[in-house]
Amino acid sequence: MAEAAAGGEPIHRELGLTDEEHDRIVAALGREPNRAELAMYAAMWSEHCSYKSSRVHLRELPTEGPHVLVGPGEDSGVVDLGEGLACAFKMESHSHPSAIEPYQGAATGVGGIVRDVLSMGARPVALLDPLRFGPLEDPRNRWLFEGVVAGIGGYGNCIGVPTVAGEVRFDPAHGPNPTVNAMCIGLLPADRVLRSGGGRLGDLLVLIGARTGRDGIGGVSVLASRTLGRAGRDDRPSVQIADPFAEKLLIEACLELADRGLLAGLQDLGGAGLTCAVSETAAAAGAGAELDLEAVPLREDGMEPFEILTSESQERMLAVVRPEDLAATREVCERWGLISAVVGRLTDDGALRARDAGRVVAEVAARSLTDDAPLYRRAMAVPAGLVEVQADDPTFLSPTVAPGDALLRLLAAPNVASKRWVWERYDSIVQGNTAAGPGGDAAVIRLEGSLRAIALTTDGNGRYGRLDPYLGGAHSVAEAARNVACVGARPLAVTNCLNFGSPERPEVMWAFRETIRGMGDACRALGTPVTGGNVSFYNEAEGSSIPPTPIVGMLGLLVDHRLRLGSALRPGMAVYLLGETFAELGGSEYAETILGAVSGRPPGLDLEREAGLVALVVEAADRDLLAGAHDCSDGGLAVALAEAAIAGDCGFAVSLPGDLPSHVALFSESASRAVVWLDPSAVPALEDLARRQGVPIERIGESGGPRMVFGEEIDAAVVEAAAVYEDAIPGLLGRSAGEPMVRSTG
Amino acid sequence: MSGPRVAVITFPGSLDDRDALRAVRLMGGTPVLVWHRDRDLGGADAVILPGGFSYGDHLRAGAIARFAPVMAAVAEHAERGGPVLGICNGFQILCEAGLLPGALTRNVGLAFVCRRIHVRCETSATVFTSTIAAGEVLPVPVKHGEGRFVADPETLARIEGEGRVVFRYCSPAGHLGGEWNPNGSTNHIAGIANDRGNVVGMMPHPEHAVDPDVGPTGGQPMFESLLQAVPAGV
Amino acid sequence: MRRRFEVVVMLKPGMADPQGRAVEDALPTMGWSGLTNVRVGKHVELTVEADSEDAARALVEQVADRLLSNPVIEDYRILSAEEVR
Amino acid sequence: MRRRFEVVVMLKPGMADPQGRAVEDALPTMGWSGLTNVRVGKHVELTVEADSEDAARALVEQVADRLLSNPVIEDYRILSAEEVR
Ligand SMILES: Nc1ncnc2c1ncn2[C@@H]1O[C@H](COP(=O)(O)OP(=O)(O)O)[C@@H](O)[C@H]1O
Ligand SMILES: [Mg+2]
Repeated sequence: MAEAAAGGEPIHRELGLTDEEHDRIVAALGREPNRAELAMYAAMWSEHCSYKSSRVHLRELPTEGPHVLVGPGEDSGVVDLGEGLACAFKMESHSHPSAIEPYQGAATGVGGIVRDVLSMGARPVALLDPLRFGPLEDPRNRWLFEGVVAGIGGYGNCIGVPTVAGEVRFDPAHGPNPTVNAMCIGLLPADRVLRSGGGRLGDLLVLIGARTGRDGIGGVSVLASRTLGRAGRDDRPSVQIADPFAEKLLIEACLELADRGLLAGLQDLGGAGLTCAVSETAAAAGAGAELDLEAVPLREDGMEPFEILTSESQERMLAVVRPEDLAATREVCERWGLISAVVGRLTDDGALRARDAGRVVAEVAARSLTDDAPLYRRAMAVPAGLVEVQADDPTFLSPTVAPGDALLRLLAAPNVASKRWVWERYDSIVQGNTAAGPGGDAAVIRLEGSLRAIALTTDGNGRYGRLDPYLGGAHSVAEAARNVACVGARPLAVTNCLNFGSPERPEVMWAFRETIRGMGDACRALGTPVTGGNVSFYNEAEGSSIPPTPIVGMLGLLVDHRLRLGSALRPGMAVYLLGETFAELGGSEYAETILGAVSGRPPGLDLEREAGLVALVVEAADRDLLAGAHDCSDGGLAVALAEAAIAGDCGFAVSLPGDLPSHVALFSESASRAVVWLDPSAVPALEDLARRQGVPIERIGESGGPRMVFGEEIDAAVVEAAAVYEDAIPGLLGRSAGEPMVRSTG
Repeated sequence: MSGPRVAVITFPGSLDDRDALRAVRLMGGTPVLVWHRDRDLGGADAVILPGGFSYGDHLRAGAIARFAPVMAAVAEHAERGGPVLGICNGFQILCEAGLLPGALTRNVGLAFVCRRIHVRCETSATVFTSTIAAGEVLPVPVKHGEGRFVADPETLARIEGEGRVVFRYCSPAGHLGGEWNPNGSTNHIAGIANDRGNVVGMMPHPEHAVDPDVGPTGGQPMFESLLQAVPAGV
Repeated sequence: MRRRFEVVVMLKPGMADPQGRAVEDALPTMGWSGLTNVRVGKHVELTVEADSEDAARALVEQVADRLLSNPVIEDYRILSAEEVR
Repeated sequence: MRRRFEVVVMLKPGMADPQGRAVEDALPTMGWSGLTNVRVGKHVELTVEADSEDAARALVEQVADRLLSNPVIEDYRILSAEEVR
């Protein structure tokens, strides 16, 4: 019989397990689980660790490609960059803790994703931070925004990993549910990838780093409060205090261990803590493991076995070490001022057995925790009213605002406006390889000792996801590819973070499935396999749920960083629009900001055209034909050109493409487009290349002068646009007067 | 490698140590790694205390690092007239250790700031600025949360009076003004020297300003000055 | 009536205190021993103008609870209330 | 004998305190008035094992003076010394 808590509710339910899941555990064990075992299963079979609602759909994503060294399933994906170098990268969500303690929640999120990359044996070299908040007019949203940004900077700056790009977008639905994602990229020798299956019989499990406390035991804390007579959830905040200094030492120590060949394996301790790290290590090695809980260095007295087994204390790593390497391993840890403890070893019987004071307190098959986890095919349904919203196309509403005013308003719209306030709080140059930091289409990190460089971006558009999740998923990949191409890099691979509401609601599950379909199709068309990612469900609070918020993190490769493109316009150039503009204002920034409508269908996406545009820009960059490029996304052609003008402090005069109504030509968000500028001498070569690749191309004007001129429609000063664009976010935060805002002049 | 030996100290939490070593190498010096627990400088001719968050910047930036065993060797080296450059966290450590006067406090905006800025060189009378004319403007980056230089009035008057302000934040044209000062530093001070000009501390990062592929180049003349002042093998 | 209050904000017991830890770990290398369990928090002083001591204290409580601390991770206590001119 | 000490470290009077200023500026926007002269400092708690109360206090003085505060910008005071087991 399942154990009942004081209130009569069976404990397993309080731990978030259903009755069927409880029965599965009993079947797997052949008996009732004890408390520690129940805690282990509850943690491992949580949505967060087991992906029980998402796995059936995630399988639809393409994961293979010639460069993929490690696909989904390990802590991070790894792709080959050539010249003996590989890149590990992954994205994750830390939205829930950030909603109640923005600084620490975001900071610990950065710490977690860094350890995912570290556990492959890679040196973390860059961070990106896609963020979503409610509107800044609300003081609580300002508190969340400022706290999250401070937390990301506080952690990244202190561990010496540059934060080089990211995103911030605003939507009322993200007020109660901010979305805080973090992506980390690491570099490692291609022949030294640490995999979780590297351990063998007799290897020691060495816990390195912070002491273990009653941290993040989350749902499992009910075991303590309800059955052990301790106060309860109130004194177990689900937020932890970040210790970036400890993380920095952990990074250096683990990399030194890897460099010296002392590691058979390395695992971070994330969700489900020691239980997850040890069971994965053992299962991957086809082994079992003995754990001695008394050997775990603790931060607090009197911790129960289940607490030690499922604690999610930060800044810890589990190293798998051959017995003969133990002394050297401990010496390295000591030198970096880190505690190390042998907490167990790999055995040959397939069981994960934990002892406390010699007594066995838990014994389960290591594989059972992962392999026996339930798999759900949740019900799906099209959200009520979606068809009507889609039919309400704002493209044909008549404009009420003059185009020049509309452009300035769009430049001041928080989704579009400069995010300098955010990224100047991040060290984006430490490690000395940031060829292009925040502010452009994608960041560029030089590979030391090589001409090669990687390009990094994150993208996602909540309006598109809300109006058509399939297109939302597909566009996030397409925009990322375009951004990477616009710095001259070839898109290589993708990681993602899929932020959604409750999977138990059929509309959410439908949107999730559609998003994955769109993302999968786009990844196939663009040749960018998905090497890993993260699903964050249950982003619901106060009766509101976030819209489907898929975020794509893309990695691109530049063979010669000297050929990288910037998005700052320069005078004396021929300005071209690549791609074709259609009457597509559905879901656009213009529709929301100027027309007040979040409706219609997002722009269509012809994936072959998108791939063609990407190939054209990359090849033109490779052949050094272009002086610069900027993709068209939020706010369309007008915003793209204005941003380039602001970045380069250089005006332009262009005519409007096609014979669309002027506001449509200016602000339509048709996909597969970019503006490029080039020396007039390179024009024939570019036109020829575009023709051969079948990409529509049109010379729309010239750069130069202090004004932005769009035909007869707009004539505005660059400095005026720049002021509006730069001051919008500080103005909303009420800081415009206080802190001096100095524009980059270097 | 044959240029002058320049030591870079790694404290727990140092971050720009590799960058400083790389800059030394790029500029023709011989980089020497020194560990915070070392008791000597490995025979180096000059020493750099790099940027970062030594000991997590807990309590105050540099408060704990100044007790590191290697700091006795740094003090001796400075005493003998050897060149010492503290960059960012290194500057904070030098102040905490009493090798430079004053202190570095929270930026006036209370936020970390990473930005390309300009500094105006105020004196050629230090080992690190001997090839830079007073008034010359250098583009360099800053990245710090505690860079607002403060000192009591007498100390400040002495530093100013003795011409020991090495750099001030300025506009690209060399003008002073609040909008060019990223942290609210007193008198726009970005860097100072000891009375002999062999110990210099500065908040901006010259080591991130030597390679045009990844940043501005305003740090180059500082390394040139240093390498000229300490010929190899002296 | 004007009173000067002091508010102490510390991380809840049981929560990791990286700052205290870093200080504690560094003490022996500086030659100090016998110092343990270091915790570092915030100390805020402020002057309150209110009709009565009770009203002043109620105001400080509110500020401490809602602005100076985040009750999710921190506890606060109010130390003293000294009358000032 | 084990004693628990509390050390308060505040910026010297007259030193600009941007953190205190920020708190003070935030107060009216949150609807509170009558609060002035906000200063933010550090509060450190630590346990000392020493032969006597005097020895313990002398040790804390040293640590407060040399490590916990920077005399260029800060003052410290030792608040209390409570015996603990
Ligand atoms: N949270 C952030 N962290 C770092 N950089 C950011 C952040 N938000 C925006 N940026 C940077 O600002 C620039 C503009 O962002 P965005 O408008 O999202 O770019 P795009 O439309 O090209 O995807 C990019 O370089 C981006 O990396
Ligand atoms: Mg872009």
